[in-house]
Amino acid sequence: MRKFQKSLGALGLVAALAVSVLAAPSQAATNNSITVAEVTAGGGGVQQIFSPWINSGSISHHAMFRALFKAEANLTAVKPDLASGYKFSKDGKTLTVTLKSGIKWSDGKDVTVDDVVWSMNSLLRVAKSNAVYVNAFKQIVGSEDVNGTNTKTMSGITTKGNVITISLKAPVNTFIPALAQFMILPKHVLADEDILKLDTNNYWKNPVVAGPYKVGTFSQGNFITLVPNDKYEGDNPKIKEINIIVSSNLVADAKSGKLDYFTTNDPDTIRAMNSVSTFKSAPLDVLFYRYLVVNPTGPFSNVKAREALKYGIDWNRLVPAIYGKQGKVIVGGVASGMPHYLPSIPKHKFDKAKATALLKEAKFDFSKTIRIRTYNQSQPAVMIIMAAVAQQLEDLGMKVEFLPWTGDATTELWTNRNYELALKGLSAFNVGEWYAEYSNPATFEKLLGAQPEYAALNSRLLQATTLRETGKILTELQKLEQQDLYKLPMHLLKQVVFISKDISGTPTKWGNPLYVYQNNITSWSAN
Amino acid sequence: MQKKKQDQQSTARIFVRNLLHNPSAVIGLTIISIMILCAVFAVQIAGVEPDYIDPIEGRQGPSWDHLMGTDQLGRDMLSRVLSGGRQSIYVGVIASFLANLIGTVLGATAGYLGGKIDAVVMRVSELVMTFPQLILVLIFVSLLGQGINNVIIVFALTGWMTTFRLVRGEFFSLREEAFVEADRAFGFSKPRIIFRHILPNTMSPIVVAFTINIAIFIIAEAGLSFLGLGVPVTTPTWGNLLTAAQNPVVVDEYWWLWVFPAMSIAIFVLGVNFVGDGLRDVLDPRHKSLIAKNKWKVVLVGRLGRKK
Amino acid sequence: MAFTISALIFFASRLSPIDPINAMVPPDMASDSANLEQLREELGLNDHIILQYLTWLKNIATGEFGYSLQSGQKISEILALRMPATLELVLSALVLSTILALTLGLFAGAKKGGIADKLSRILGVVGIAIPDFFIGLVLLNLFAFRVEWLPTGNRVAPGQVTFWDRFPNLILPVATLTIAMLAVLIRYTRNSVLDTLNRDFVKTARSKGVPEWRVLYSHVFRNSLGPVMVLLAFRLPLLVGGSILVETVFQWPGIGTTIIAAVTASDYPVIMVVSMIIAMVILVASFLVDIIKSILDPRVRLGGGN
Amino acid sequence: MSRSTNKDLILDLKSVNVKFKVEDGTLHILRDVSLSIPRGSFLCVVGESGCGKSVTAQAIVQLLPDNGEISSGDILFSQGDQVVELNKLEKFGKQMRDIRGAKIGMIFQDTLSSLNPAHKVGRQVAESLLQHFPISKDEARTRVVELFRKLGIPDPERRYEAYPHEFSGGMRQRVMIAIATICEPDLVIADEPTTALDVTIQAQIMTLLKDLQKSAGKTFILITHNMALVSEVADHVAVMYLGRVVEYGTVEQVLRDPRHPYTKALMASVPNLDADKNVDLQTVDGQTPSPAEVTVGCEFAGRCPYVIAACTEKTIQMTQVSPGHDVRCIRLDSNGKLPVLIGGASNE
Repeated sequence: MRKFQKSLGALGLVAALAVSVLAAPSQAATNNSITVAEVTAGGGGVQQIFSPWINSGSISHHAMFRALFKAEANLTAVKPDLASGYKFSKDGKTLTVTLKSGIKWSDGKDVTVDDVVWSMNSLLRVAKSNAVYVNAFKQIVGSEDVNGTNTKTMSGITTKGNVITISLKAPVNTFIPALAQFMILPKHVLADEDILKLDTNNYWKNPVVAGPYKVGTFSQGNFITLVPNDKYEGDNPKIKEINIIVSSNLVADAKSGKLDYFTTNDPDTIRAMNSVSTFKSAPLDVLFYRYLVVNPTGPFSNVKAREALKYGIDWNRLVPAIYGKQGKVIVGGVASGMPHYLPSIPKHKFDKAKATALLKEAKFDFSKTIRIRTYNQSQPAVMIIMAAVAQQLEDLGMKVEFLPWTGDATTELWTNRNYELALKGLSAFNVGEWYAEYSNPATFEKLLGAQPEYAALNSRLLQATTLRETGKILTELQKLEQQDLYKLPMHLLKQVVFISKDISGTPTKWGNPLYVYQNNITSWSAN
Repeated sequence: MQKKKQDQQSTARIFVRNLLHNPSAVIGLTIISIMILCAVFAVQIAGVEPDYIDPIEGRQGPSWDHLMGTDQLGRDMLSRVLSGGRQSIYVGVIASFLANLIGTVLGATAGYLGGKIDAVVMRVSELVMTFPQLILVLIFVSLLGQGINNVIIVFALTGWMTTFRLVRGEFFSLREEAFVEADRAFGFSKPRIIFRHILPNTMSPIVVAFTINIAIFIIAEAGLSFLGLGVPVTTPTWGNLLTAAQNPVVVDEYWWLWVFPAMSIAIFVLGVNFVGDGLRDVLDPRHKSLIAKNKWKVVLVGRLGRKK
Repeated sequence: MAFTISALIFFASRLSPIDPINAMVPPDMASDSANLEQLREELGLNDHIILQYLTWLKNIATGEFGYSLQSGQKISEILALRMPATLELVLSALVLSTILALTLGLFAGAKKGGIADKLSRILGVVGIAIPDFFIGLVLLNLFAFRVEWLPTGNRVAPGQVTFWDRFPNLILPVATLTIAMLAVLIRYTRNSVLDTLNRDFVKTARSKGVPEWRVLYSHVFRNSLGPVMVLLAFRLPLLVGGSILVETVFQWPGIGTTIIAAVTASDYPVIMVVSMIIAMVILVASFLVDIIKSILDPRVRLGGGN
Repeated sequence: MSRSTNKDLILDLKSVNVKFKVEDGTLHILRDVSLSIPRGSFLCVVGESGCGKSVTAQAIVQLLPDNGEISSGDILFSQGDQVVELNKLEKFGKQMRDIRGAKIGMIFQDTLSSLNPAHKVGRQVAESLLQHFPISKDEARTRVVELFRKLGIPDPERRYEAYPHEFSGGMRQRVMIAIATICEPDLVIADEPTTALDVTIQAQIMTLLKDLQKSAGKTFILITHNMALVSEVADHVAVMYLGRVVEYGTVEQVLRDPRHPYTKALMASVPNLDADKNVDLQTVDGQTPSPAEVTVGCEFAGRCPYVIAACTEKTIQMTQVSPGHDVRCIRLDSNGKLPVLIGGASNE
């Protein structure tokens, strides 16, 4: 469901989807204090609290913001949060949500249905937001009337007392999980601001929030300290101070006791953390895909040439060499071991002769330079694995040029399209998102042209209500994908949570750290 | 004509002899020759291709099997460091050559013609010179994009000023000399006077600037590549090997991945600088142990120079 | 001069094939295409290019630097945030390296072949051969990782309030930058001192029976300072540009890391403003050089010469 | 030739040898230079550029360049009743420094470069005074201003605050003289003090120096290549050629009755001592050999019209031709005269 183009780039920054919760050792023992560092493009310290409407999931979002619902660790099941409950009509097209009463913003004002309605309408007015919400909210009746140039509101959202009624054009089975990631912002603070540029508003320096924590100290470029929000209606959080920093060296900071919590997928960091006895770790099976977008014009226009990539590169050796057990080689959007996996799809297998034969069959043009591209500021591990891929393609007789893009990768990927193979990452809610990419008019369709087959299947998948139906559609999608090979899947990548053994009260099951879910942050304590 | 040739030959012979008698030039040339040989025969010396992947041997420290250890993919660092010299030296030499070309042409023109042209070029050179070089390079890279040729072009465009100033200075003093006056009297064309007659007399500073620029560009390539903006990573240059050090874990635990490439740069640049110092001594007697000579002149010869 | 530079900077950046709107809002993050058009209008990107240039000039002159494409932040805000960090780093290194270079250079020049002379010659030769970020990496490895005496990077950690709290963070980056600057500076000072020592007035001073330390301090030092100060003034643009590599190694939230981020993301408004400011500082620096010269050398002060 | 230490001698150089280390070896700049300078006398050291006259001056006060050293010989300086061996003192030691400036004053040739451009001239003169006497800055100032006035520097109070570049060459030389004499030294060594000045100023400065010597009873050593000056001011003359003193005597002895072929040539090259006061000693035939060339015997042999084989066989000693008049030549007969040349090869 979510595009993570930007965060893949950000991932590169030092070992970092490093939401590092840490505590100065002296303080941790006495004050029960922790800190959160957010990843910033450009390096060097914490720049701001990012709008959760662009990406949610950092510790600061967990601690400060609230949605109507709170997701479980699997991100699909939800529990009440700002809302006490919800109900779908029989046809799945009308949703009624009841807001809890008595919840207050950190400035003392009540959280009302107006905040919810204003937030949902405003999402369609900002310039930049996450497609998860846009895609869901575009299914609301009247959404097409709302944009940054007018002041209209969606006719499909009505309120009566504490009840909000949302009318959908068609059923959307991910609507509730999407709402669980959509943070409600205070209308009374933001209504008069420039909504188009909400993500750079001064609000983020000291936001009025409804969650258990609020901003205590904001030392821009350095760190943010969160302190308990005394207007929070739930239990007082046990940790009295959360410091958010950007760690310049996770392992060293962890070793020296300056760091209590972080998550990463950098293989060298994970390897080095093995020797840090004061930390426990939890590897997470998250849907983080790495794959190559193959430009279907040019040398790889023939599907046989694309197929050759499955055999000409020794994926089963490269991926473990770099990522060890963290990386899992995949052949499609549905990995082995996942429900609805189609075992009949042939596995990647290094077979240079077969690759050469396929290339010959495809009358591959060896005279053209194969341009391999990746995001700038990619992780060191990504650069290494892609350099190796480039090397193996050269061994097949191709001329290869591997470079990170300067400038915005999304523009390069979908608008400029000056590449043959481009590395992409996708952190997905569910496998549906992997397939939804094929028929996204803003992205793949620009590269591939209209994809009605994928579009039809994706729309059916979105509305599917039974497991059987879902399975059937996924099988069809997997077959279709193998037929076209527009994406060459490389591997899934586990995220690892590292947490100091001094911290207790943490969840038994961690969720994807790129999303907000119930991680019991109020019951964490440090000793 | 014949005589001229002989003269040139004997000048060349004297130059080589002097160079070989200059200790710093000899040390420098030795270092450079050894490193170039190592770069050329990298595979033979290391016994393995720089790109050979062997995941089982990955992340190993220096040992008898791998004198400089291995990287994450099990590639032999010795082989990579030695062959990394090829492209680094190539970039340094070609960029320095181009920068010198630009500097020489501009310097000769500005120095000979003087006046407005000179003032404009001088201004530009001042500006480019004071602008922090790395930032200038970064701006150019962001405009031109990455790639080995772009790096060379960028270096040439941002590094011509030293040569320019030296050549311009020489031209200023040479253009009033008798032989140039004679040329003018003969009615030779300006380009002919500039490039055929005066230029050969300014070769010493050009040669010295050439070597110094090589050193500067090799270091600049390392910095640029370290930032991930230099030569494409698929080409193993010393700078590209250093990108490994962007990962703090590598800085901490796999020191051999960045110490050896950096040492190679330092040693090679040291060699180039030694040669540069040596060349300066040999080509320009005025610089030769400036202090001792000057004192001796002041003390003993006094106004001897005026007498002649 | 300033206008030429500004025009160059502006139009060069417009050669870029990247649509600023796309860079600000990736297509798959756009809520609505109408919103993007609105943004384009608000940012004045639909105006004629000459008008855009004039607007930009006017804005720059009034301190309104526009927005970063990458983060959407106001550039003036970014500068206000990053500039002090860079100033702190570069100024400390500048002052420290100057003091060290002058002291060492003075002793080196005064006693040729002495310890100070040998040390400074080695520093001068080796120092310029070693890339400065490598010095940083070595210091980092030794002092932050091996013995864990000093922090691995960043400027201010939580709980650090006063300057002295965060002083340890400053040590390694300043040390790196100082060592890197020292090589050239020391060579320069040493040569300048040697030149001055050769001048006749030193002999005059000695002929008065003035002790050697006084000769050095009162006569040689002051007259050696000129060229060194000029060199230093030309380093002033560093105060704006930061030391990119050192800031990168130590995760220093300064202008250097900002430029890197801007360049890797083709964030033209930021690149333009920073280059523009550097160009201005260069112009100021050349004025400053004249002023310094006149302070150190009374001949210039009186506008005469002889 | 007298070599005994004499109380009447203020300075006695005994076989002083000075060597310079240069890149390609060692240069023997001064060879067995012996000079005895009576207290209160005015000695001129003359010779072509490069003959070692300036080195002699620098050797006396131990201000040779770093690569030069006194390899042998003694420099005896009598201070009241005491005789100090200057060459045995530490170069920058206290004893040597107490003599420099206070007992021996130095005047240099290039006044612009010899004055510190960054300091006010008054301060530069006072520095010497403050170094050697325990007086206050104000007192020093008064005395400097007083001396300035005495030396004919107009408006001395205002000039005290001026910088060297604001002075004319002649005024700067007066400042140099002030530096050299402010501490009332017994001996003043002036190294080509007037070379850079024009003729009228030269005369003024020379008169000033001569007056100083007469009135204060100081000893002066004037190093010059201008023969015209010699006759005006000197009472003793030493002629140097390539590191050796070739002739020494009173001004009458040497100028009116030169014995050494080189001195003769020098005198001949000055057609009329009074006609042109600004004639340099540059018209002697032939080139001065480089001090790097090792020669045996007489250094002038190569240019000498009286040369015979014996001239280049062994080192030539000084011989006395009349009391106080020494010449280094073996071609002199028992009367101390040179033989008459046949064939007119001579300049005579």
